[in-house]
Formats: sequence, C-alpha cells, structure tokens
Amino acid sequence: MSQVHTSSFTNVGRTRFWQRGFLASQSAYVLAALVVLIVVMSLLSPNFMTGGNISNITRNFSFIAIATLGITLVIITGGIDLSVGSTIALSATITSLTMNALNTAQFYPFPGSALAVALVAGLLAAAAVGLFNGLAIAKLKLSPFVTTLGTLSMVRGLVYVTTQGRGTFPAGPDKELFLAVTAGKLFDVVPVSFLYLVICAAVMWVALNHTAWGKHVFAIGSNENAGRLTGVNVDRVKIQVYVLCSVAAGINGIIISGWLGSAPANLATAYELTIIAAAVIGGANLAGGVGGAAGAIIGCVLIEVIRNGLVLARVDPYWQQTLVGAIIVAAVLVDRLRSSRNG
Amino acid sequence: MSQVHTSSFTNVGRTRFWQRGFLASQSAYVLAALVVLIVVMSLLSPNFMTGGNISNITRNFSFIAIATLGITLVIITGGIDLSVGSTIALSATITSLTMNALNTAQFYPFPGSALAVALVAGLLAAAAVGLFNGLAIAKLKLSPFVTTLGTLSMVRGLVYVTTQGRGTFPAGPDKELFLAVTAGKLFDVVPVSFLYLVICAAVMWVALNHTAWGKHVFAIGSNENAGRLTGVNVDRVKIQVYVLCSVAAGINGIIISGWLGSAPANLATAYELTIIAAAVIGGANLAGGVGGAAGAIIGCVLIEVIRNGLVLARVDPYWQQTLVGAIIVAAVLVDRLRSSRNG
Amino acid sequence: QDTYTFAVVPKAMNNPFFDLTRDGCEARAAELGNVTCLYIGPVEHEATTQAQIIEDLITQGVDGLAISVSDIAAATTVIDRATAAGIAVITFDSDAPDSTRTAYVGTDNKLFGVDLGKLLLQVAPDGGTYGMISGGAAAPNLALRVDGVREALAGSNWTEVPGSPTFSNDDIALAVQQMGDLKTANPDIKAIVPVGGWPMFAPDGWKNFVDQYKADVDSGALALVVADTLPQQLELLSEGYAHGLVGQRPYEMGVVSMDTLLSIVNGETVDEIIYTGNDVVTADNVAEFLK
Amino acid sequence: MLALLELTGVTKEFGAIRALSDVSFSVRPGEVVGLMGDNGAGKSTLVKIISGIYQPTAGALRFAGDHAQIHSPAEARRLGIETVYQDLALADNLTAAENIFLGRELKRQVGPFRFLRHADMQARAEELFDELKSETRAGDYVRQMSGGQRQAVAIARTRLSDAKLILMDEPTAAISVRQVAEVLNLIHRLKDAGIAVILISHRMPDVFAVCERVIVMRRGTKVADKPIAASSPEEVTALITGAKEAA
Amino acid sequence: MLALLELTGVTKEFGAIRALSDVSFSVRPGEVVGLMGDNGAGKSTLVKIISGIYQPTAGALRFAGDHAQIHSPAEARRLGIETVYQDLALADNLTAAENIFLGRELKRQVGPFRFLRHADMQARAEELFDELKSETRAGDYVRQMSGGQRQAVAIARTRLSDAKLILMDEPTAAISVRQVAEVLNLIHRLKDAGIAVILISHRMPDVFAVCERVIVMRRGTKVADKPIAASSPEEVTALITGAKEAA
Ligand SMILES: Nc1ncnc2c1ncn2[C@@H]1O[C@H](COP(=O)(O)OP(=O)(O)OP(=O)(O)O)[C@@H](O)[C@H]1O
Ligand SMILES: Nc1ncnc2c1ncn2[C@@H]1O[C@H](COP(=O)(O)OP(=O)(O)OP(=O)(O)O)[C@@H](O)[C@H]1O
Ligand SMILES: [Mg+2]
Ligand SMILES: [Mg+2]
Repeated sequence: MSQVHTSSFTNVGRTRFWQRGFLASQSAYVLAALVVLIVVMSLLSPNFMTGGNISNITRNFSFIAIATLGITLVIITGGIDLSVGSTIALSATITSLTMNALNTAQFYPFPGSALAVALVAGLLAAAAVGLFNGLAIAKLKLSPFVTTLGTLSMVRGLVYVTTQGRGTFPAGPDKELFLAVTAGKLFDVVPVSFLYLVICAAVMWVALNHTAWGKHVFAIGSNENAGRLTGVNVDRVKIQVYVLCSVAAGINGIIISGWLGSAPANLATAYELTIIAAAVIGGANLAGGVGGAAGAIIGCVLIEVIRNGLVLARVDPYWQQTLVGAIIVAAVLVDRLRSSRNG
Repeated sequence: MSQVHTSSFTNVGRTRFWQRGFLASQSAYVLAALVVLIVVMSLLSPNFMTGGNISNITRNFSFIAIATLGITLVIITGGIDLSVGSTIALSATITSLTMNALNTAQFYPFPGSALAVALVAGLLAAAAVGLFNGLAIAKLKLSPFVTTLGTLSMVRGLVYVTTQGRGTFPAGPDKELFLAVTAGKLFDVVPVSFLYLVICAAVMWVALNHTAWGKHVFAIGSNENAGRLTGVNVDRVKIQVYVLCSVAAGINGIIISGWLGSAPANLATAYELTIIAAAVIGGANLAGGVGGAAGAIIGCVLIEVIRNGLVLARVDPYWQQTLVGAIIVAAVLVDRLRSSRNG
Repeated sequence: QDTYTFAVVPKAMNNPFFDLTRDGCEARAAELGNVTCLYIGPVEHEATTQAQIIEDLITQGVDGLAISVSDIAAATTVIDRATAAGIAVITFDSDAPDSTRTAYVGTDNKLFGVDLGKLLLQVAPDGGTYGMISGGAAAPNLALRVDGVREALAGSNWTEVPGSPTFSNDDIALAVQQMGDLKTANPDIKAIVPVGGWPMFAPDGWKNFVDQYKADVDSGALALVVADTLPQQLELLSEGYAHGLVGQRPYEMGVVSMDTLLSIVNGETVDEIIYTGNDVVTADNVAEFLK
Repeated sequence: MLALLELTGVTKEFGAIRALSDVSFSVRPGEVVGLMGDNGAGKSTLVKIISGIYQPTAGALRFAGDHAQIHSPAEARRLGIETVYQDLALADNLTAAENIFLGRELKRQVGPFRFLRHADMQARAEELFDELKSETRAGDYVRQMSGGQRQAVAIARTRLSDAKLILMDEPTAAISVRQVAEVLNLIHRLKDAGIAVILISHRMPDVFAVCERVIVMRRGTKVADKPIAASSPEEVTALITGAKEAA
Repeated sequence: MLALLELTGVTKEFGAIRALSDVSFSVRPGEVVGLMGDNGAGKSTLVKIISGIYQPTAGALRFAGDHAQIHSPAEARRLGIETVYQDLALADNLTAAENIFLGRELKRQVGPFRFLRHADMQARAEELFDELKSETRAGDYVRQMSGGQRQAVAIARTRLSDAKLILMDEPTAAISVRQVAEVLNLIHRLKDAGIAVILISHRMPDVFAVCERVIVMRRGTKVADKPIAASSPEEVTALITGAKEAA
C-alpha cells in the first residue's frame, strides 16, 4: 500500500523489510516479547505447554479479546471507552433475563427461537449504550473519558437495578444450545469463542485497511478537523465506532456468561482497565491514529499468559499482582527498541 | 494577566467580564451546576444542610481533593496517573507500618518523633512511586497510561506483600497525635484535612499562575515539542509533576488512614477513576494544556455532594450508581453551554 | 409504640450473599411492624466508602446499625463514633471485636473453616495435596476460614500446595479460571477448597471444569469441598458436581440482627456473640436443603 | 453574468474580536480574485465562512443563485467549493495519497462491499504531484514530510473534483520557486475551464500575475475592490498598511 | 576571521530516506547566508541538526571553535543559537507574551521564591510586535491567532537574547508585505550587530536583498555555495530545479 515510488528520487533508498509494515510496528515487538515470555513460562512450569492449558489460555483471552478489538477502534479515533466492563455485564444480564422471560411466557415457536431473541436483545442493549456514548461524544462533543465514565456507572447501576443485585442465570429450552454456541469447542479442541474472535479480527482488518471507512477512522484519530474539512462524516463514523465497541463488549459478555452459565451483577467489574491495557500494549495509541486488529489480540494474549503463567509457576499470590504490573511495563518497554532502531 | 492592549486595534472590543478569566472557564459553569445540585439536595433531604453533614462533606471531599490537585497537574501536562489509588494505600500502609516498627523498637526520643519519621517514610514511599512513573514517562518515553497502569498493579501488589494482605493500623505513642493531625477538627468545626487542602490549593494556584514552572507545565501540555525547542527542561518538569501527584496522593492516604484509624490493604481501590473524573469535571482537559486548582476542588465537591445527597435522600442504593453516572455526564454537559456562548 | 429505622450495611452490595441477609432483615422487619430495614452499603468492597456511608447514616439519625465489617480497624473507629452518637450498633457476618459494638451476629469463621477441613477429611480421608481459593486478600473473615481449614487438616495427610490460597477478588469468572489454574499447575492435586462459593456461582463454568476431570471427581480422587450453600450450589451438589458444602446462614443473620437491635434499643441485654451456625451439606442430606 | 458567490454584510465576531465587519462582494464564474490584507485582517476567517467552517454572526451568503447559508465543510464540497486551507488540514498518520483521496476514495465493488483501489489512488496521486512538479512521494506519511511537500498535498487535493469555486489560502507560502510557477499556471488553467478562484497571498507579484480583481481587507473591513488593471502594487501596499484609507 | 559555525560531511538518514548527504559549509560571525532549495531538499533538516533537535547520522559540527555535537535545543540556546522553526513551535494554550518568554521568563525574587513579572513581559512583547510592525496582540492566546500573527510571535522570540547565530526557517512565509520588509530590516540590523543569520526562504528577491552568500541544496546535497554578487536569481533557480547541476 505504501510502496514507495522511488524511480525519480535520488535520495530515497529501499525500505528494508523490517522497516515497514507489521514488522516495524509496536505489535511486532510486543509479539517478540510475548514469544520470549512464553518460552520463559514453559521453562518455569512444565504444565504451561500442555494441551489443556493452551486451550484454557485460548478461551480466557477470547473472553476479553473481542471487546479489545472494539476498543481498539475507539482508541484509533482518539477516544476511549471506560464503559466496556459494564456493557459486558449488561448484555449478559439482558440475554439471560430475556431467556428467562421467554421461558416463563412459554414463547418457543421453533427450536433456537428463544436464544435468537435473547441474543438480539442482549446485543441491542449493548448497542444502545454505544449509541448513547457515540451521540454524547460526537454530537454534544463531550469528553469521551467523562462520558464513558458516566456510562460505566450508569450501566452498572442498571444491571443492579434490573436484577436487584442478584445476577441471573440463563434458562429455558434453548439453554443447551446457548451453552454450545458460547462455551462449546470445535472438534473438541478449539473453543468456539476463539473462532468468533478470528472472524471479528479478520473483518476488522479488512475494514481498517481496505475500505474508505477504515481510512476515515484513522483520519479522525490523527486530525479530526482535517477529516471534517475534507467532507468525512466525522460524527457518523464516531458514533459507529462507539456502537461497534459496545456491541463487541456485548458479544464478549454473552460468551462469558454462556461459559459461566451465569450473569452475575458484578461480572467484568474493572475489566475496562485490562481491556484498554491490552489494546495499548498491542500498539494502539491513546493519542489516536494508530492501532490494529493483530496488536489487540497480541495484547490480550500477553496479559493472559502473564496471569496464567504466574499461577502455574506457583508464584506467591501476593507477588503476582506486582509482577503483572512489572511485566506490562516491560512489554511496552520493548517498543522503545523499535523507535530507537527505526529512528 | 491577559489584559488586552486594545488602544491601537480598531477591530477589538472590550472583553466582557463573563468572557474572560475564571467566569469563562469550565470550572465556573460546573460551579453553577454544583450550586443547583446543592439546592436540589437540600430540598430533597432536610439533613443535607445541617452543620454535621456539611462537616462530613467537607471532610469526605478533602479525602480525594489533594490527590485531585496532584492529578490535575499531571493532566495539564497531557499525562495521566492511574496509580493514585494504589499510592494512597501505599503511603497509608508505610506510615502505619513505620509507626508500628518504631513502637516495637521503642524509638521515641521526643514526643512526635515517631510520627514525624512515619510521615516522612510514607511520603517518601509515595514520592518513589512518582519518581518511577516520571522517569519511565519522561526518560523512557513510555505511555503514561500503560506505565501508571503498571504501577497501579505493582504498588497494590506491594501493599499486599508487605502486610500479607491484612492491612495494618497505626499504633504507638504518637497515635493520638496522628489522629489529631489527620482527623481532627479546627475549633471543633473545620476538619483539618480541609485546611491542608486549602493550603495545597493556594500553593498550586500561585505556582501555576505566577511562576515560570507553572507556565512550563501548561506549555508541555499544549505543545511538548515547543517547550523542548524553547529550552524548557521538559523531562525535569514532567518528573516533578508525577512526583508531586504521587506525594499528593500520599498525603491523602495518610489523612484517610488517620480518619479510619486503619490502613486496609484494599484502601482506595478504584479511586483513580473518581479522582480523574473529579479533575476532568472541574475543567482539566485530558488532551493537556488546560486545568486549575479551583476546578479540581469543585469537581471533588460535586462528586461528594452527589454521593452524600443520594444516601441522605434515601434513594434506592441500586439506583444511586446510575444517578451518579448520569449527573457526572450532566455536569460536563453544562460546559457545552459555555462553549456555545463564548463561541 | 415507637418506630425504628435499622440500617444493614453489607461489605459490598454486589455480593449475592448479602441479598439473603437483606431478605431476612426485610421479612423480619415486616413481621415486627414497627421496624424499617434500610439496606445500604458500598457497591464494591472498599473500607473507606463503607465508613463514609456509615457516617452518612449517623447524620441521618438511624436508630440502629448492623455492619458487616470491611476492615476491622477502620470500622472500629467509625463504630465508636456511632455509639457515641447514641446509635445501637451490632456487627454481622464479619466482626470488629475491639469496637464498642454491642453484639456480633454471624458465623464463627474459624469454626467454619474447621468444618470445611473436617468435611474434607470425611469425604477424602486418605489425604494428598489441596489448594484453596479465597476472595479478597484483605478480608479478615476469609483469613480466619483459611486458618480454620489449615488447623483442621494439620496433622493429617493433607498438605497445601504452594501458591494457595489464590485470591479471586470476588470475581466469579476469575474464581473459575483459578480452579483450572490450580489443577493445571498441580496436576496431582487431590482437593480444592474454595472458602467462599464464588466458582460455583457460575454453574456452567463449574460444570465445565468438573467435566474435564469427571472420572476423578466421581471416584473421589479429586475432592471438591466448598463454602456456602446457595441454591445453585445445592443443585450442583445434588447432581454430583461437588462432594460437600458448608453453609452460613445469611438469612438468619438478617433476622437475628433486627431482633438484636430491637432488644438493644428497648434496653434489654443481649449476648455479645450470637452465632447463627453452619450447615454441613453432603449428597446424603442435600435433598432437605433443596426444598 | 450572474454572480457565482455573493456575500452581503458578512460580520464575524469571536468574543470581543470582530474579525470581519460588514463585508460584501461577489465573484463571477471563472473569475480569479485576489484577496489581500495584513496579518489578522480577516482573510482566513472569510475563507472559513465561505467553506462552511464558521457561521457568520451577521450577513448572508448566496452561492450559485441560492443557498443562504453553508452549514458544513461537507456541504460546501457538495456545492462545488474546494479549499486549500492555510493550516493545510492534513491527517498526519495517513500517506499523501490517502490524504488526497480522503472523503472520496476510489472504490471497487465486490458483492455488497466496496474496497479501496489502493494502486489506482497511488498512481493518480503521483500524476498530480508530477503535474505540480513537486518532489513529493505519494506513499510517504504526511507526518514525515517537509513544509512544502505538505502544501503540495493540500493543493493536489483540490484537483480531484469538478469544483465551481476554489479558495486558496496562501497556497504558495511554503513551496519553492518552481512549484509557485506551476500553481500560478494551474490557476490560469482553472480560469480557462470556467472555475472561479479566490487567491489569498501576501506575494504581490503573484496576485498581479493571475488575478483580474483584487480585494483588500484591513482590520476586518473591505477597503478596496477593484480590477487589477486599475490598481498598482504600490496602491495595494498602501491600502494594506493603512497608509491609504480606501479605494 | 574564524568560522562561527562549521559543518563537515553532515549526513542524516531517516530510515530509507537520506535527507542530507555529506553537507559541509561554514558561516562567519555577522554573515548572512541564504539557504535555498526545492521542497524536501533537506533545508529544515539541516536547521534542526544545527539547533540540536536531530543528531547527524554522520559528520561533525563545530560552533564557536569547539563543540563537536549539539545535543539538545536547550544546549543550542545556551551556545547562542536562536531558531525560528518552520512549524513555529508555539504552545497554543499560552498567550503571545508567554510564548515569547517561554524558557526565559522575567522574574521577581520574593524571599526564596521567584514570581513572574507579567506586566513587564506583556509590555516587552508589545514593544517587540511594534518593532515588527505586526498586528499581533501580546495578550491573545496563540490558539486563536492568524497564520501571520503566529509567525510574528516566533520571530519576536529570537529578539530576547544575545544570540550569536540566528537560524530562520522561512520566517516570512505567512507574514504580510509590510512585516516582510521589517524582517529584512531586522536581518540587516542583526548583521550590523555582528550576529550571523542563516535565512531559508523560497522568495528569491528577499534572499538577494539581504544575503551575502547563497547555499543551494538539492535532494540532500549541497550543489552551490557562492557569494550573491557572483550569482543571479536565474542561476539559483536553475540550481534549485536541477536544470543546472552545480556551481
Ligand atoms: N522525521 C522524518 N522522518 C522521515 N523523513 C523525514 C523526516 N523529516 C524529514 N524527512 C524527509 O526528509 C526530506 C527533507 O525534508 P526537509 O524538511 O529538510 O525539507 P526542506 O528542504 O525543509 O523542504 P521545504 O522547503 O518543503 O520546507 C524530505 O523528503 C522529508 O520527507
Ligand atoms: N477562533 C478564533 N477565536 C478568536 N479570535 C480569532 C479566531 N480566529 C481568528 N481570530 C482573530 O481574528 C482575526 C482575523 O484572523 P484571520 O485568521 O482571518 O487573519 P488573516 O487575515 O487570515 O491573517 P494571516 O494573513 O496572518 O493569515 C485575528 O485577529 C485573529 O486573532
Ligand atoms: Mg490567514
Ligand atoms: Mg523546510
């Protein structure tokens, strides 16, 4: 895409392969750090590289990875969304409540219908949060941080209100189906949640790199004003991005609650910081204009590998939190390597 | 300070009083919103305007207000500090541990000596966190968000490690003195913590508006590069700002633990978001270059009035969280009024 | 006849455990007629917020307070302020023994831990290695339970694995993940003892975990002894997904708290320590708890 | 001939600053008008009002006979008004080619989806730079470009659509001798194609080389509006500095 | 006379782009040197190396006889090198006066503390703008200033200290006719005061009006370095565009 038209420029050399594209990005360097970490972890604990554990890790990071993809979009536009944790809980709760309500109402025209309605309800609830955020930020020009901090609190409050703080459990005729599509495993190995993640990431990659919309997302993050002046519908793109982010969080909420078989009211409390950390570690820049799907996933894997690895390495639990923090800082430190090499 | 030299400009009118200075700032508009809120709250609950409750409110917002002053400095430079909550816990813990250790060691050369040593130890521990943040951000050029997210986790982990998760409480010969200087009341009315706040705010106001250092803080936030190019020692100012922020959090930690008579290991968990929200509501701009001491305090008062008022009005606790979120968004919405009036 | 407002302050309102206390308190208040039960606390577990809410309640002039103490020293300070203001104060679920509270209503947490340990010995007398899952590292009652389990198992063939207990911070999803982590890190672990019900609050997550080791669980080679007896836990137990539960009686705590506070404001003397007792549930007696 | 753009009594205030007071003028299709004035005279503010960024405090605009108001830059673009902004309005994290095509990317329909034609855009951008004789590489990120290269990108951007009016706010400020000549050439070609141009520049010779008419602003008011032929650089300079009151 | 600034074999690479290759020249005290070249020729890169923003990939600098390297802009300022950057380097949220005095504020000692002398700085800034005949208000925030007003602030900044060398990267790009004359006047005065100036400009007449010597860059290399008297605008243009290889 950024093939340099060198023919006529005597002062332009060839860009070496490591100086461009993915290999020159923060994501690549963090990936390298991740590989090192995995090697260290497997040396520290013989159980790290077992099939069961890899499957656990895969499932665990899929839980937050789709939301991380969504928030990466928001971060690319220079925004932030602190309400993802609450949105995860909301969509899980609404899905579960809808399944219960349909069950009570004996609504079941055909197999899967209750589940379909419930999923739509859960995702619509999540989308509504995104729409609120997007409208407030794009139209009323409120600060994304404060707006989404407000929704963080509002949405969590609503979850408590609707369930009286108790949380809910999915139930009804489609419960087995619900568990299968959320917590099941493909060929008994690959968690389906991982499959969803791969699909979402692929779609996002194409959208960001090969559609006008993607360019607009980057343009807004790098100079919102320039976007506006060149006729980009900045407000619409921003609203879309916040809605997508909330829907992504909603998908994650449904997946988590399917796996848990429960939608506790405090589900995903404080996950927003982890999710944002994953996106930023993966190379998204909070100043806007930089980020990508691959990086988001790498960030999530890194955080989960640290968590899982420390437990497996039987590190004193009091020390774990300290180490997680230290390794997060170390992971972004490798990015300095890149900047100093690529000038 | 920005008196316009109009004499020779035919196209420049007089700036009306509401178009300049404090009255044209977000802080002023949020202050107006606060006044409205106070009126509403006192109508809703007869206990709101009682002396005891006003004293409670004053004390409660002082608990986070000094840290908010500190984080406002960081935000003005365009940075962020997520580790304040953990730092509050750290300084409280270290102070308390030191008092206990001196007590055990029977170190007590003169009255107040144990307290003095303990306070210095607690504040030094906090300053160390700030120094770490500042060095990583200014010298290694790491992202403030990730760095301080890392310290959030590391410092909290250390608090757990040092106390084995149990927390500590201040003890020893100076315990009474400790309680008096942190939780006491001046003339039996004004909480001393409020006095500290007023002093800190006044110093900050002078520093920001009447010293070169303050101008440098603003310059870094509005164009770091310009600061660097004009010979401002950007790195040093940044480090100072992060250290000050951590020390401010440390002071708050000591005050809170004095009032509680305890330093639980989970003290101030998740306070960072409230503190940042207070700063932003009070007019600090996360993009950098804007903010002030008065705004920070107004933001803290607003958040505490909401919390306290809802409890007193006996609003269903499950709705409280929702309302707090909504009011936060509404408070920044009034700022739109300002922008649309002042063009 | 005077009417009274008694506030019940839980550690965290997002914990379903306290919902039962609230239910008990409200039911009892309705029966008594002249008592209002005000259930309010911090949404998340944090000592300062709890103390601030108690201060607000003092300002409001409630007649009695029942507090599940978040941090002993912090609560002691504020409880002393409440009693100084002439308010009747008791603690429930989690105590602050050195404060001026009149009584404690709740579980004997040490004994609760000992019961958990004894139940493990009963379920799997052969011993082996075991791991525990706890909630917040700062919670004193959980620390007592952990001590109780260790005490009951001291001298037996059970040894604790390193890295135990893990702290789930009351995060249900994390607690289930930690079940898996414990088993993966210690493939030959013979028992897991969560000292709170967190992982089982996610019934399918729990089932997912157990299903991976179903044979071991069925044969008793992996013993699962868990704290708390919420309905979904009892279901799981009856379906063979656990070996035993030790339950507290949160509903009772709510009821007894109201009674105790009413007695205090009426000037009667009450016992300082009122244990509400534990329920030990195994496959044998689960049916009677389920109904 | 009917006026393409007509401003009547346009005033713009920013708080106490009256950046424009009561400015009226009109531009015919295919006319090249020079807009001159001291720094802070209000030229850029005028451009921003015409291109829909600011709404005037008072006064009205007519474009192509109707449209009393232009509400947004997107609307201005739709009406056929293209602008080279003084601050260039480039997205630093996109390449030159991506910036040029921002908001009107070339796309290929694949089923229901429309994907970017990267290579075509790249090629077209290179063509445009060649046309301007500019040493700007279409695939470079704008972030790392020199001042003149950035300006070339902003100018190239206006070449994509069939505009009716092109506003150029100091388009030659940062570019080198050779490209200045090309830009002036370009303006001549635009005029021949019937496209009106408003050129803001501090370079007297350039204005006198391509414009038919010159409008001079001073502290927010229009002090002169006359054909180039009837004026002289000296007179314009005097008007700009205020040595001469009006003409 | 000893050279004030001496560059030998300076090369700067950004990844694959070689912005400067093997550039050597020297500047004597009080000399006014014009630096010309096409867009992207490497002029600004050269300025940034002299003012300590970039470190050269290869080559050495000598200033006032010693100092092989200038490590930071602060160091350059200490050595007596002042710069008007092409992108101006202004802090938008400060006023014009505050920007001018940024990094060397006027202070009043009160006990152990030193407080700003707001009024004095304001007054001095107004003086500087008057001197430049610029319509810039010292108390206005830079954020709301016109392009030319911003440039005036950047130029005024260099007037505060006793510099030995002033680098001006297109200082007249955005300012109006009258102030251009003032800036050229200023350069004359600087020269008379023994201060050396490197002037980068795309405006041939300006360079020929004030410079004694002109250096022409083309794609990162120096293609000419000769006294103004021995050259002509036509020759320089040919050198810039590459029509003439070297001189
Ligand atoms: N930080 C950077 N990273 C990569 N390339 C750069 C960077 N800075 C400059 N360049 C490239 O180096 C070359 C020289 O740029 P420079 O800014 O020195 O040009 P210039 O002579 O000042 O041009 P102008 O007259 O347009 O200001 C250009 O091709 C530019 O794209
Ligand atoms: N957003 C704004 N807020 C306040 N004042 C403004 C704003 N924009 C412009 N101004 C003021 O309006 C006046 C006109 O500015 P404008 O940018 O139109 O000048 P200009 O004629 O383009 O000057 P230049 O030749 O320097 O580009 C100036 O005094 C400027 O300070
Ligand atoms: Mg302008
Ligand atoms: Mg340049």
